[in-house]
Amino acid sequence: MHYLVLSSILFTIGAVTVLTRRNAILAFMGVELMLNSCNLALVTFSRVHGQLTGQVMAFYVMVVAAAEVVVGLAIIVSIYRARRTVSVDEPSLLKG
Amino acid sequence: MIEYSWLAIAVPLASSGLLLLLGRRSNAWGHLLATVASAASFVVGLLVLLEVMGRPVAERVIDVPLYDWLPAGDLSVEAGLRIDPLSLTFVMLITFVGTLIHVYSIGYMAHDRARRRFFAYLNLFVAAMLVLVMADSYALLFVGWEGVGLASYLLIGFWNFHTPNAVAAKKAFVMNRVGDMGLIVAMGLLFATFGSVSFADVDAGVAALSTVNSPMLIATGLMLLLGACGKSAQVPLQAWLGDAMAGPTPVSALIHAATMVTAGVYLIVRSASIFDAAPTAQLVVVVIGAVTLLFGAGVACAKDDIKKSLAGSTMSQIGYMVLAAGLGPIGYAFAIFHLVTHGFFKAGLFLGAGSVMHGMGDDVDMRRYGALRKFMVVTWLTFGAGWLAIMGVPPFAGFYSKDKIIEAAFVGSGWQPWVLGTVTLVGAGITAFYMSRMFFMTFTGKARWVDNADLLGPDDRRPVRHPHESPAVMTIPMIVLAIGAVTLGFLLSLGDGIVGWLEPVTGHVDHEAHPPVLPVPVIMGVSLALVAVGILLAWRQYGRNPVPITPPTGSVLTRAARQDFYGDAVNEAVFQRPGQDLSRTLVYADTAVVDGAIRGAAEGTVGLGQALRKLQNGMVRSYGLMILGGFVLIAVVLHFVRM
Amino acid sequence: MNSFVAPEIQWAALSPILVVVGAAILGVVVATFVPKTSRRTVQVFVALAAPLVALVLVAWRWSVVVGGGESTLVAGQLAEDGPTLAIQMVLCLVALVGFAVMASRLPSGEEAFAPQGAAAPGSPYEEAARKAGLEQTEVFPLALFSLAGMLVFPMANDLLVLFVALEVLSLPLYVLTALARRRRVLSQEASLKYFLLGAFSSALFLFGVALLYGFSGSLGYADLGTAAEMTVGMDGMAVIGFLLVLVGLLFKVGAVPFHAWVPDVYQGAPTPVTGFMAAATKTAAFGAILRLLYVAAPGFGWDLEPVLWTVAIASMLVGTVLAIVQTDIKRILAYSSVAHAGFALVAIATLSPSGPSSLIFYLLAYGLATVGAFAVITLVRERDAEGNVTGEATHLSQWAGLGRRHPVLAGMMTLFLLSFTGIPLTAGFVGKFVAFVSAVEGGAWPLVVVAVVASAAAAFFYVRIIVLMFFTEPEESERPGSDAVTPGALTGVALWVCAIATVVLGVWPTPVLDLLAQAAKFVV
Amino acid sequence: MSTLPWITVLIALPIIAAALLWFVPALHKVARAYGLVVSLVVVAIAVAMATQFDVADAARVQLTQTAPWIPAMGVSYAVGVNGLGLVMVLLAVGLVPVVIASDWRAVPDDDADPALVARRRATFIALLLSLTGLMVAVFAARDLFLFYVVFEVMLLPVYFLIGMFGGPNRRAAAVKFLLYSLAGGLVMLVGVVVTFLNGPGGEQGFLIDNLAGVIADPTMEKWLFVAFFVAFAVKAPMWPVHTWLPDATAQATPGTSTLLVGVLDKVGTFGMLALCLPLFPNASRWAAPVIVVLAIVSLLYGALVAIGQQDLMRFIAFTSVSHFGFIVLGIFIGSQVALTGAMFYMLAHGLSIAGLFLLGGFLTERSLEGGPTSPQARRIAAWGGMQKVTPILAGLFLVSGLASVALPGLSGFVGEYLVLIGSFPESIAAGVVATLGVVLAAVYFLLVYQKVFTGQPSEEIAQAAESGRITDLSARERWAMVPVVAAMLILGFVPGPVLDLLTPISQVLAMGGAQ
Repeated sequence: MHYLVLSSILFTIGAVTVLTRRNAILAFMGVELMLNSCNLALVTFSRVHGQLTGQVMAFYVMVVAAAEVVVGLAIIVSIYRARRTVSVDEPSLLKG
Repeated sequence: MIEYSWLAIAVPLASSGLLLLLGRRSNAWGHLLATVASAASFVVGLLVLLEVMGRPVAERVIDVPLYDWLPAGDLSVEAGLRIDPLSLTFVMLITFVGTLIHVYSIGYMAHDRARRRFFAYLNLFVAAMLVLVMADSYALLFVGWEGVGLASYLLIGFWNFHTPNAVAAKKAFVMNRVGDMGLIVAMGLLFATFGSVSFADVDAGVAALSTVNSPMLIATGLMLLLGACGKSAQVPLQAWLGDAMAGPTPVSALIHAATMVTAGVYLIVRSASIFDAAPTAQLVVVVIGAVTLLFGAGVACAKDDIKKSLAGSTMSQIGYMVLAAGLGPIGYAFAIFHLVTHGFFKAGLFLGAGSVMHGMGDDVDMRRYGALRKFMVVTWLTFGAGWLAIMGVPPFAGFYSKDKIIEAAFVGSGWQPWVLGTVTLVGAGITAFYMSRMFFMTFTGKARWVDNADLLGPDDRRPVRHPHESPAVMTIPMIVLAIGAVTLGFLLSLGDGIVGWLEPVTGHVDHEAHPPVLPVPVIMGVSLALVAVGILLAWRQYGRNPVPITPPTGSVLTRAARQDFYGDAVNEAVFQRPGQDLSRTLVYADTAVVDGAIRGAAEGTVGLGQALRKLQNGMVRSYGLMILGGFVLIAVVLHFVRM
Repeated sequence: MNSFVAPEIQWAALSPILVVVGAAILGVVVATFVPKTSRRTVQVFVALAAPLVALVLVAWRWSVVVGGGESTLVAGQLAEDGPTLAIQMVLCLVALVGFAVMASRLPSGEEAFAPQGAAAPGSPYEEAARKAGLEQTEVFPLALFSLAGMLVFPMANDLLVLFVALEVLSLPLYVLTALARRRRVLSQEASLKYFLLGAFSSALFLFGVALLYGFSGSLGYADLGTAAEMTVGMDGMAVIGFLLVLVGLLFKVGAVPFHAWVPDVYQGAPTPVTGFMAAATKTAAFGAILRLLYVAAPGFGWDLEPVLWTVAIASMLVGTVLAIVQTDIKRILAYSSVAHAGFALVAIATLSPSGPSSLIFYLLAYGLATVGAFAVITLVRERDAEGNVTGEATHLSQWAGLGRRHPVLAGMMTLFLLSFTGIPLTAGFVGKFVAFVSAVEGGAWPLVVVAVVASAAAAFFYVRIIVLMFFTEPEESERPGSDAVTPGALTGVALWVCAIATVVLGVWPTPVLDLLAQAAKFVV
Repeated sequence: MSTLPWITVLIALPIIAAALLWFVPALHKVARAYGLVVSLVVVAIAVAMATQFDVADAARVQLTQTAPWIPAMGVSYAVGVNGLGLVMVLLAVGLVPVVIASDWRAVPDDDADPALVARRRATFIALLLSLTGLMVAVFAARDLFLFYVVFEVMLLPVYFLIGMFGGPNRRAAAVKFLLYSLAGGLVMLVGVVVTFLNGPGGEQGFLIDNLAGVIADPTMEKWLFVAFFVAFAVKAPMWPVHTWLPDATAQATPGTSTLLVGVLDKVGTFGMLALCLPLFPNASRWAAPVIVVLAIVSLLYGALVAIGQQDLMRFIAFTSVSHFGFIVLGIFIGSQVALTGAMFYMLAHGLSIAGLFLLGGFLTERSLEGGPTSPQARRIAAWGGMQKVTPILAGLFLVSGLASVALPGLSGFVGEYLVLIGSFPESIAAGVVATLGVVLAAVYFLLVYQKVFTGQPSEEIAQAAESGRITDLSARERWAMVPVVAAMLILGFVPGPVLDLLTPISQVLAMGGAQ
């Protein structure tokens, strides 16, 4: 049960990170944190239910997360090339 | 022949349509065609008349069905003609006088480029007027009713390139419409009560009614009266008649003296059954008649415009007829009698006036006439005949018809006969005064004009005129009408005369059974005396003494009368102004409020959009917040929903 | 504990997906080995052939499956039934036209994508790349991968598969979004936003999955449903979990309040991608939502209806109101797609039995019109001083007078807009109509009233575009002059397909409706 | 009965012709002649169809055709006309050639490129023709869905007609028109759906006959009635949702306005007759008092506002608001006579409005101050004394005006008379108040006639008349008006044949219910 609490705390921290940090990379790390907190929860539950399904799921999540990192960093890098900044706020041309 | 009586309507209608369609092409012969058409319908009428006269009295009311006009289920109106002594009397009057005036107009309008159109309108009028009097149902009567209104509108505004004429025409039509509204309401009430608007059904329905003076009937009667007031220029809808004199004089003679304006009287007599069953309504009729009688007379005394003065007199004379019609069975016949004689002598007077204007360069101001006797003898004689006739000097026509009305006014009990009788007597006196005034100012005394500009001294306001008698084509009709003015009264009272002739419609009344409150000779004597007084007064002021070319200020009464007793002012203050303001307000409100409400909603939406745009600020983090917040919100809401 | 049993795999049922994935992989190989000269041609061929073949296969599966043959595959992880196949059909169709638009070039030979995605915008390297006529042919395999994900999405009968499919369809789109040839900075910004928010929402989704798993001890829909029905009392966790999963899907659909990314991304992304994304993603995501709601949710129904109502109403109103105040045509269509997400939800807000078929028809109508509309946008271009064709003229004022000069093109755009508006005799109207019918059947007439109000207001901004195209003189625009270029063969075909389909579905929808009527049954 | 699918032909022919014209550039040069010929052919067919109609049985829907359209949704293509439908169809198709002939110059040769002008002309005619087919369809629809579809689709050609060929503010006007009508229509859509779902369903679930009076729940019936009525009230237009009409007519070409007010707005009152009364008989009775009041308000309001108008076309529009007040009054007062009157009124008003708009158009075409659709040309105060310059124009305008103010002997009278007289048995108060409209009508029309046609023409106009720049009606213009004016007169004197078509229907409806 404590694991669940921990995972929710981690999830919240991750979410807050995404919502507060200007730096795209940090925001992205927040997402990763959220994903991993989910993994924790999954594993815990699979323990609770005494099955493997949850753990299998967790593996899948890791793989997907890895893929996400690849794409995400690529995008962030190309943006950095263009703007010399990885701030997610300025300058934001698309709005309204 | 009776079943062909519709020809009387069809012929002038066709010729009118033809003239309007052909346009200029028919300029050359248009007026002739129109005159012939009018004459033709006179002939038709005459033949029908003879045939009807040939019938026994009991069979003199004939309905000639024509075709299904408004087959609308519960209300199904047949277009049909009612041939009876009343309608035939009118047919004769309309077609005969009408034809004469057609002839007269040939001369009078000779120099007008649009003469053909004028005659087309005249024909249209004749046709419409015949529809009015020959209809066998209120619905069809209404067709003629508004038809003559249209003709009158067109003819008053015939010279509508002068804006005042156009305004006068519009005024006439609108005020008539007010009356017509009354007629429509009346028809609505009749349909609601009797489920039909044909004379036959209504008469039967009323006869079947047990109650006298039922509210419904009174209302109907009053509404009919309203219609009559509109058409016949009775108070309170009198204001248009004076302005209507803007039309060419023949029009004034035919429409606004002899025929159309008397349609109100016709309507009341035709609706006898309703009025007889609604005494209250009858009383109102009498009062209206009496008031108008004096009102018109007063106006006639004060006007210097010969035509407007005559218009006032017409109003007053119709007042007599309405009053008579209001008296019920004892009065109906006399009303029609006076209507016919008046048709002749008043038409004659108008034509005379027209002839005078013709000779005086279309000047209508009597203060600039005078001493015309020598210059236009025929006009003088015919006008004189009309003058004597309208005053009711024996043995002229007016004497027979008007005195009958005065006598009838004295019939009855209580205050009514005394008041009405007095009014009619006074009216007779005033009539004598203003007609003599007119006569003297025009034909006798010193000339208040010169035929040679050299004679004019400094600040001399006399106009230069070259008076001359009118051509034969104009004088002949005048002569014919004059003859009528002299003899008609006598002729129509030969035997049981017109009164007996009309009995199938007005019902038989034993006049001996209803003696006046005063002996007849007394009444006659008094009225003649008053007439004499009137003539003398007029002679003192306008015959012997010179007439000032500029009107004196005059008493309050005179000034009021010159202003038609402020009828226009009242209308303007009570209806026109408020109406215009209301309209203006609504126009504003329509855009500002009605449309504004919706525009406001639209702008509100846009405003909301602009506000929401702020949320879409391009910041990833706030978007993320939106997502998370949205989720939390929904979760919370759901939480409460579930509790 | 429990021993591992190898599931038997129904290859036939998977064939459409396999084809698309295979094509995608082939595309990658092609991009690497085929010489530059013929590379693009091959890619385009593969990219167009794959959905076509998939379409045929789906049709074949339909003939086999619908009417009795419904079944779950691969140990109940996937489901093959009417709604799934219908959705897949729509997807393949939309993908076909969408790819056609992606693949076609301007008369000048310019294509929609950056010559070198890696090159920084405005850098000499990019300039060189453009000079060298490089082309990013990887866009096609990317699109195909995304399509594969979409095809799996509605099939997913299990949260794990659902999650994987979600990511498979999303990741390529993030990349594609960044590859616009012009206005690259915008394109990259859009991509970043899309990616971050996408990742964020899929994290939420995943947490939901975790909770549901914790609740039911299984990832399968079936068990989920039964568990939901069994439980009494403490199912709060389940509801939250379900909500989170739903959020993840509604995000993809672009429903309020999870819509924020839509306008920015639609505007920034390369227009052909926007078209494909708008049409296909919505369809796939709705397919997933359908299964989730109709198979797993009934136990939660009485909890979820208020959620769906709220989201539907919010989407319709917010989307409409915001679209009214826009001046960029791509943004207008973006917000309108938000509103349409709401309209589509109306069909299933009450989980009425006729809901799925109505929704699917609606999606088909919307998808066709959307791809068509964005295709038109790719053709309306600015002209610089020398009259060379430059970027797309997306500001409304630049569309003034288009109808005068290009009646047919403007006519098509009008048709698509009318379909969006829901004017009768267009597919859009039938879609709205069936959606409303389903909603009223479920007793959701208040929802329908709101929908009606929204459509009335929405008409305003669609009509405004028509006004500009037909009733306004071009010189009334203050921006750089614009004109439409003649469509390339592929775009031309795509446009005509969309237009004709829109009309046919509007005038004679009977066959399609009959098909969908058969497809209402879900397999558990 | 008839073997030919008359109505389908009437619907399809003009639409196909329109498509042909739009897609075949060769035809563009002769667009107007082409349009005239087609529309005349349509008239001929319509007349031929009328001969097939069994007048004795006018209440029954005849010349019917039914084919499944979208069975899955219970929609069928079902057309057919009863007496009213027939009358309206004849009016609609009859006005089209008149409009084409009158709007001959609606598309000016302003553009340098003749091909472009030709195409615009072709577009104009094509829109008119397609509108013709749709108008026939809407009056002949026997399937609720079909009716709704046409009801909405019809907006588009009009929308383009206003937006492409109008005055300076045509865009706003067109959008306003479309949005108002769409909003109304969408409200109705909800009603359509709900009604259908309460109906028998099945493959012909949308047939109006199958839906008549199916709503059991009175509350729901009331709501549905309102949903339908709103749509029709916007269309009609009734106070307070009328404001789109004056704006539209102030901008549109006279021909467009004629079809808009003369025929399309009638769809509103037609819908009340053909849908509201049969589908929701009880709710109709329930709502009648309110609607009668609304109608009387529109009637007086329209007249009063008309008196204050500065713009000729806006003026005519407001007179129509007043006239629609009469029609709606007749429909809902609940008297069989008034109902007959209202139906006849729809026809008569179509004629008089055509006369007024088209002649008004002829007048403004003669303006020296601006184009025919420019506000300067349409300013009433800008005119005066035109009777002297253009007597025929003045005469015809007078006749049309008098027809519209219900002068006996002209078509307008029959309808108004029956409505008014018929109202009295039901409610004397309503009858009396409505009769006030008669007086106001005289005021507003004669006022405008006086301002425009009487008095002395201005210096410029007089000179222009001298130099022949302003002439009286040309042969084309005259011949365009002949049928209209002739119809006014004929219907005024012998309305019998038409009334025979309408009376049976009113008798059925007045009995309070469904066919």
